[in-house]
Amino acid sequence: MTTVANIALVLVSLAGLLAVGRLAAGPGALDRVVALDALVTLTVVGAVLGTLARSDTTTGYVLVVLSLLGFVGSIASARLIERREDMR
Amino acid sequence: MTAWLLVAPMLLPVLAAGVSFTLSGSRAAQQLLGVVVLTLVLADSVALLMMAERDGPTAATLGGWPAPLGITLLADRLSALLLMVSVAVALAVLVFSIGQGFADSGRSSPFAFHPAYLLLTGGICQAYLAGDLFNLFVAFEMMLTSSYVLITLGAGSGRIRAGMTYTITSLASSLLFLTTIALCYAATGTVNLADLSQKMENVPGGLVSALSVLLLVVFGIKAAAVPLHFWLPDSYPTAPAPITAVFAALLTKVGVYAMVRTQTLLFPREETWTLLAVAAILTLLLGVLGAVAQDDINRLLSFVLVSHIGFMLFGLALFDVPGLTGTVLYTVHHIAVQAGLFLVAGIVVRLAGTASLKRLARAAPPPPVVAGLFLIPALSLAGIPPTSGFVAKFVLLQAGGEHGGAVPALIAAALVTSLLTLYAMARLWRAVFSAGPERPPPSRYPGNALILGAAAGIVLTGVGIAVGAGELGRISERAAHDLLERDGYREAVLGEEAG
Amino acid sequence: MLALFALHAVVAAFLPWLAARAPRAAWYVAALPPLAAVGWAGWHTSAVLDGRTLNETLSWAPALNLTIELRLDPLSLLMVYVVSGVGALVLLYCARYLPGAGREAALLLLFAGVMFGLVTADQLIALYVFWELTSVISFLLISGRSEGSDHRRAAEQALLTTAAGGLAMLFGFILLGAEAGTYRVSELVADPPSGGLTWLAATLILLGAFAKSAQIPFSAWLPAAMVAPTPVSAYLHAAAMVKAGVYLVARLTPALEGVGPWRPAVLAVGLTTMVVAAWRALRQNDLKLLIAYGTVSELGMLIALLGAGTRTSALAGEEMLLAHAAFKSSLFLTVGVVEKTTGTRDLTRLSGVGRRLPLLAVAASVSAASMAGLPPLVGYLGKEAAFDGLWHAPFAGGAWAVAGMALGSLLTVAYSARFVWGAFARKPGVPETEPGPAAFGLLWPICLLAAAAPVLGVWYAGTARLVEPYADTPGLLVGEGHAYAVKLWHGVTAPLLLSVTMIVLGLVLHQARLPVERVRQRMPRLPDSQRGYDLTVHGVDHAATWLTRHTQVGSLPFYLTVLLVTVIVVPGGTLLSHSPEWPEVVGWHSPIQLPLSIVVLTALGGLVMARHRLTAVLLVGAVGYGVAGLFLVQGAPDLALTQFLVETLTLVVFVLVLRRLPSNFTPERPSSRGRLLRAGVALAAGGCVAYFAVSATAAGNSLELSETIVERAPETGAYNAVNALLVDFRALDTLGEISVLLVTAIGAGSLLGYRSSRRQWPTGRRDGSRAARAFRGIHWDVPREPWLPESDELPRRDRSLLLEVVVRALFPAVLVLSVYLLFAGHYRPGGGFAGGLVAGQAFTLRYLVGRRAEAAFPLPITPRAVAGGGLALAALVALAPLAFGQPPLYSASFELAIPLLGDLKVVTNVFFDLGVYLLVLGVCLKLLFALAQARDAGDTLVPYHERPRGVRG
Amino acid sequence: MTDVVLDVVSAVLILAGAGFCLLSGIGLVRFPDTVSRLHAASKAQTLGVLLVVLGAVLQTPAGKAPSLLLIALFSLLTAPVTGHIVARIAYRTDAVERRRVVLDELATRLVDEHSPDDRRRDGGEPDDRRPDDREPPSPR
Amino acid sequence: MTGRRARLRQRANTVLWLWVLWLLLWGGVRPVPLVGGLLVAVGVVALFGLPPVHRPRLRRPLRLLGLIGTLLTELVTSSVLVAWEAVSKGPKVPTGIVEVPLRSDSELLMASTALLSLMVPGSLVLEMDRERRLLYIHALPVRGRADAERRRQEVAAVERRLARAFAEQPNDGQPNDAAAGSAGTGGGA
Amino acid sequence: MTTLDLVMALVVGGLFAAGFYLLLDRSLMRVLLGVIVLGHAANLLLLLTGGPPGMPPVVSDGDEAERYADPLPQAMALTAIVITFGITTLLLALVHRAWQLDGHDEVRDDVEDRRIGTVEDREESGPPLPTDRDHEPGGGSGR
Ligand code: NA
Ligand code: NA
Repeated sequence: MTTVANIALVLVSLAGLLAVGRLAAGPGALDRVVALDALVTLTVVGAVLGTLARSDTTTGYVLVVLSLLGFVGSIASARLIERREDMR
Repeated sequence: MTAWLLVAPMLLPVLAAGVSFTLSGSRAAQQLLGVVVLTLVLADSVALLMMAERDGPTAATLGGWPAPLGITLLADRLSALLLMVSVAVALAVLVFSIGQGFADSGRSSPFAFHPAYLLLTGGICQAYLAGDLFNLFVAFEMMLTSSYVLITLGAGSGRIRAGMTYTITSLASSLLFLTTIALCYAATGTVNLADLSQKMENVPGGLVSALSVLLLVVFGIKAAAVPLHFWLPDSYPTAPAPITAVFAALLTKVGVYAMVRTQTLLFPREETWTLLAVAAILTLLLGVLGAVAQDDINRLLSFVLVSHIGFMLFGLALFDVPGLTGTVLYTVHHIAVQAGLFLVAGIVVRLAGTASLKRLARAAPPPPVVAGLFLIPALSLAGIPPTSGFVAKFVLLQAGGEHGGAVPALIAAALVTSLLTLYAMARLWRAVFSAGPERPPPSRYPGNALILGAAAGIVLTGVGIAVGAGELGRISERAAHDLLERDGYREAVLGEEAG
Repeated sequence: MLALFALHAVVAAFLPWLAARAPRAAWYVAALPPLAAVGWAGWHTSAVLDGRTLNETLSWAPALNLTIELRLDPLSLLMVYVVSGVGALVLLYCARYLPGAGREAALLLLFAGVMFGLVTADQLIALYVFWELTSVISFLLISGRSEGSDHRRAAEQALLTTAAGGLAMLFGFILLGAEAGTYRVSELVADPPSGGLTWLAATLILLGAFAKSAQIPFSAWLPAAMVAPTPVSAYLHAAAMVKAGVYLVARLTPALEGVGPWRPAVLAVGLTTMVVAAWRALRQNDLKLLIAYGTVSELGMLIALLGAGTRTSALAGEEMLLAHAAFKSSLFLTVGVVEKTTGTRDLTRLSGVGRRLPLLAVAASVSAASMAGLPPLVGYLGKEAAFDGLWHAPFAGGAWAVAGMALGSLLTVAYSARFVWGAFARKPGVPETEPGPAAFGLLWPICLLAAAAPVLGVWYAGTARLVEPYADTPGLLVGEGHAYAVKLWHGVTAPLLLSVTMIVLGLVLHQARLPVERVRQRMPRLPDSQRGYDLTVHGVDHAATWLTRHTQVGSLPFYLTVLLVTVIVVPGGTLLSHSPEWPEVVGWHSPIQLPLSIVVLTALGGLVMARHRLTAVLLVGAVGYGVAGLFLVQGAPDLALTQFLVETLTLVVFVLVLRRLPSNFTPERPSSRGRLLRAGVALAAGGCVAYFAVSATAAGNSLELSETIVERAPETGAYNAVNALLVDFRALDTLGEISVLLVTAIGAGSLLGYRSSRRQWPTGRRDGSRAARAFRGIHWDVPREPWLPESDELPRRDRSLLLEVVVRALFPAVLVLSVYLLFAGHYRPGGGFAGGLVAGQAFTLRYLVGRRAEAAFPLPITPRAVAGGGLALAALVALAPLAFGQPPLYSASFELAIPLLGDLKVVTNVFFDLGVYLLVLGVCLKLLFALAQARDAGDTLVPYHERPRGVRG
Repeated sequence: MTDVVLDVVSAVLILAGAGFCLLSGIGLVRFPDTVSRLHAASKAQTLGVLLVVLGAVLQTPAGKAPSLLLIALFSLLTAPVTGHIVARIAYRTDAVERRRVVLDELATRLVDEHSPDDRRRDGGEPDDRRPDDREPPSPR
Repeated sequence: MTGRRARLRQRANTVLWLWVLWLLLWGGVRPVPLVGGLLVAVGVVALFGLPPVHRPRLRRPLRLLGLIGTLLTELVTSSVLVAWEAVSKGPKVPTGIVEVPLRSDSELLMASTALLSLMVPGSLVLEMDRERRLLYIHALPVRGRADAERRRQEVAAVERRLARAFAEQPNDGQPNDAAAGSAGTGGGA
Repeated sequence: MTTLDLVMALVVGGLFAAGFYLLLDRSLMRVLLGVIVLGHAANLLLLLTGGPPGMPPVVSDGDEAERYADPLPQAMALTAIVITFGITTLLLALVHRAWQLDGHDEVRDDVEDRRIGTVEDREESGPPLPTDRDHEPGGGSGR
């Protein structure tokens, strides 16, 4: 199972790198918001895989919080972008 | 009971700050609470000093956990002495600011001053008593964060700019401090100071030297030692008088204290002498020349403050009992004197409506009582006998006199600094207390008894330091002895097996 | 002696009060302490002269070598007569001259007391204490209360010059003390040090003495100080203060005359001063300045005589010292009367005063004659001894000394004559002066002082008895078996002839004053010490401003660069110089670190390049999430949780603040050179820290503590060791940390709370596509049901049914989650912080949807009360063990047996954690409320970039 | 035997989830406009999380599984909201590559509605306009 | 049903949901979490309760489960589709914005429909028109009318099945017609 | 005891370098970002000093203490994170206020330092300079 988790981790990591590429490249602020949001989700996925690989059972509760509140920042940023044309 | 005495100087202000923050509606209650709590802490600090004087370094671990598992608090002669003087000054400044109405006048947020001030005091107390490097960091943060708030309180544009300089520099120093803690932990696996002082002996010499110097830089920023001092004259002068007074008197001293504590306890065999001596000379001269160049009373005093940190470095650079005695005495004296001067400067500025010497010279002089209140700390700062400044300086010079090598250069720098300080004070005197063309003398002093009383209290504290130089000298000397004899500290914290 | 000193001080303290009520009586009272001192000295005279010295000690700070040791020996006795006797007379004179000047009376009396202390001090440091006090009091006396700037500058010059000398002297004392092992003067004299740095000590001490006694090149302050009231000059600048330097030289000559530079310096400086100052006196038209220069000259002579280190010259010096105190103060007081009665001191405007004020003229003439060294006055006694002493000097260079002394005497005679002529004579072509009446109260002190000259001269036996014991000190040289005796007549000796010659020549010089003046005009100007002083001060000012301007540049980036460079160079350099080899490092510990590192580094790269604020904020968020990921990898879920929550909250606060800021950074882009420098410094500093990190971890720490923590964590009731640390082992840190959080909320609340704002970023503009524009007026997505009651405050186009429904469902869930985290912290990641932050986010969510955090927080307590209460609760939990006799922050645990539920273990540190929870929640609420307030305040303003250039500053 | 089956199933789920994550990453990079990228990002948020969590649940003792289920639940609840809000704003702020939009029924509707400028001219619906909707005065 | 009873019922529902959440968080049904959870849930609802709203009752939970099952399969297929688009077309993927009329007037149902259709890859709810009961879906890939119509039907089906599960009767059994005029007219801006 | 691995050293160094770079900027906002990054840097470093990755230090029976990651640096870093957060909000408020007052959030040079001219314009001579500083506490803004 550890191997599977590790392979999966590689895939998710690659996705994360692509996301951070989008985050750095933009071009619009909203694109960055989307990328950041994806990055948070990928962190959750990666962390689930990580706990699996290490058979660590304590981290899961952290991820509950992450999955519940990950969208707060995205919504706040998106709202700002809506109000401020010069920030797009 | 020891533990209670040790923890109260931090716990009481913190508790009071919490209550004060919820009490924001009632100004009088906040004021009363502040004064009562600081008075209690002052009494506590006196008890601590008596205890430390009787028993030497006394430690307590909190929560019943032995060091280094729990946090250690420790009072020895040095920390108890500095604590007592600092709290006394903090109390006087609080009374002053209540009198001046500053505490009430932050228009948007009248609730902010008292809790922030209490936490500032709590942080300062904690910094003196911390027996743990990370706890010291937390104490610094309490103190500094409160100071960021206080310096920007009721802020106009100029103060915001100054607040930026101050805050950012302090933050840089805090982050470096945290980094240094991490490095110390990496090398030793502990952050308890007594434990560190033992474990540091197993660390490779080069790393120890480097850590020692790194800590010097970290605390050098807080203490405003040259070349890490630039922020101070650009930020302190813009704050209101009581804030400047308490910053100048206490915050830099906590930096000096931390420097003395860590260097003596953790790195006794390090050869930081040259570095400190060079820093001391630079600090003395660059600071005082800066003061001579100023046209603003508060900036002038700020540069003098920087300069006189050099005296404290002087003693530390000597790294022997007489030198450290001098540093202790100088720190104690400087707390009272610098606070007194800033307060009196505050009164002067308030009366004349300007801080510019040029404009003060044209203004009518303040009443004689202010002149008297100015004269004593000014002379003390210049080290004119028989003031406390002279006593402290003399002890340092005398300590230096025992050394050969390059120490006479240090002494010469100290003497030049004394003279230029006197020059700066004379310029101040000339501008402030001479009758300018704007003749009408103030018919009546627009302050009140609290302001003058608080200023007089601080000035008298300075006088008391001079009068009680005998007893203080004895305590300081033993404090210096304790600093160099680290076994007392270690045994107090870790028990008999240490050493 | 201490009692006498205290008497001076105590009486002085009452004088201002008294003077306001009894203007003259105050001065009479003021004269009492010095008179008492004179009386006391008289009482002890014979005993002291017989060798029984009086000693007293005041222990000030003995551990610091600060003791006030006082000792009355013959030299001190002589000085007490001088300072207290003259002092008393001057004070009495003042009763008429300055009635009602309470401040001056107090200061003068205090000064007399300090001088008394100075001349009786037997310990170098005590002597220095009194020495500097005289400088300070003289400063206050010269500067006056609210006089013009010339007074201030003169006072300042006097203060700085004498204090500079004083500091040099202090250094000398310290070196001397270190060399001799004692600061006791009597012990030093008994056992003089010689080796090591004694030469430096001697030189430094002489510098102090020269400055105090106005020796060239430090002489300028004394003439400048003549702006002071005349009695002040009479006392300070004739009898007392300036004598301190002379006294010091006399005091230490027995101990130091053998030290290399002592005698040459003393003779050269003293005699040069004597001649040059006398030459200057000759051309003064201001009577006061004339005798001021005369004083400088006389002081030079005294220094030379008392420092020469022979018995005869010591005798001469003592005689002259006594004489000078009497005649010079009487002459000063005379000038005072002349000025008071005629309104001028300018001798070119005075004529025939002697006829109108005959008593004054006689007294002054007697004093002047004593100054000129005419027999049988005491001045003559001194000068005879002086010539004799130098003539028979047992050291090389005596001939030069005699020549200098002779020339000085000649000039002295000339200016003495000039004084008498100038003050009293009738001058052709000058209208007769009409002086007013001179009160007897002003005249009798002058007469008494003048009378001292003939009395001491004629009664030379008595004078000799007074001065000989000092001269017989073992340290002084006795030249060639020649024991000089103080007498009026020694027969026709070479010194006598010399003396007579000089008197004659002096009178001739006075007569020839007009041709001499013409000669002087053609001579090159001598270096002027006033100019020297001015140049020095100016130079210091220039250096100070130059240096300050070039270091204190006011630029924060500059300061921080210096700071970083210091870090790189000093600690970094230290580390590099000690351990040049790179420790062995592995590539990575966990492969998952690699992608996370790339995420962090990429985001960092974007961050430093970002020009838009929002971009930077999002990128810094990514850095934060990446670091949180690294925390997870490292095995720190608590840390990751907190980091994540903090990151999200930070992002929200950033965004809420960004609404009101321009989109691009100000300033937009720094200069490229600056950027390069910055990048270099930053990279070096980063590398430095990394190097430090590798070296420190390579040092290998002990795992002892961390294992103890893990093993003992269950004792706290917390199986999560991190939580155990936070709420128990290191709860004090936590308390400090939440204090920090509270205070930042206070500060942020106060800064955001200003309603003054004239500035708000304009929202929305007219560009964009037609569809985009259309949405400004369209509001389709407005729910009818009150999913979140506060959201109907929103602009309707901002509403979203979906968002409101989901947030309604999630809000209580988030709160429950926060409570769970609070309690779960003991067993799992979580705790008060995480719980409080999550609860805060619940309200953040509501704020984002409804823009009104208040609506989401309907309880009657304010965020302030929540936050403050949380802190107070935590502090109370820390204090509570006091009631149970336990140490602070002690955590008790109870087993509660509850029916149905079974055993419930309660640990009191949970309440500490609850305090943390409440505080964090309160802080979050406070922030949200403050942000809401800031948003509502103010109206529209022209943004920075669109304002006209001039307004931007 | 069941263990092997369970392992295989969960391995498939996990690998599929991770694969979708990767594909979403590719979409995030390759898609032309914000809204399309949002589609891609949603993939990680929904399917990726779901599959991986399900796979993990199969490997986790029953007592610890609820936290994983909560992760899935909350992801499924919140991700669409983000998607909706961001997409809405993206459309409103023209972050849609219109060349690739073959059909836009929303634009059609918008054209039908009268534009705000027209409405203001008509003086219609002043009550609906909150203070925040006001146009800023032009800089002087 | 009176307002007060509706309020109580809704609060009870919320308490239940929070209680379940609490138990899930603690990972088991043991006495202490059970009691504690009830206390916490009641406390949260009592302190921060929200006004009641109209909520249709869930009558047939099994139907809901069935719907979710269907959606999950759809999830996989359309995910593959979108992923394929990303890899193959990338920047050239064609999209469309489709107007979907809804039948129900329940806001909860509308929101749920939006939520569920949002979960399906390839569709994003761009706008909701509460009054006219319209959803605007950004769909990907959309190559023409047919694709758009298929999407419209998919979402409508979701709503229909939801409504059945909740036993909510649509107002008039017909898709609302407010948007009928513009529905189907194509063309981008 | 193992040393810090190369990747983490690189990340720590990179975080510090980027943080310092931003700290040296004139834009207070960038400085604030620098402070945040430096906070991350210091916290990460602190955590890494505890040794290589380990199990979260949540004690369960039968586990060896060495398996766990060192909890002390975690607790310290957690404290530091919260402190940095507080300071971040404070600085943000400062940014906001600076912009409110001055229309920019640039850390300008200190004008008082510029005022140190030459000795010639000391208080003895020269016309009095107008002062732009308000010494009344709490005053200055919004009037
Ligand atoms: Na050291
Ligand atoms: Na004045």
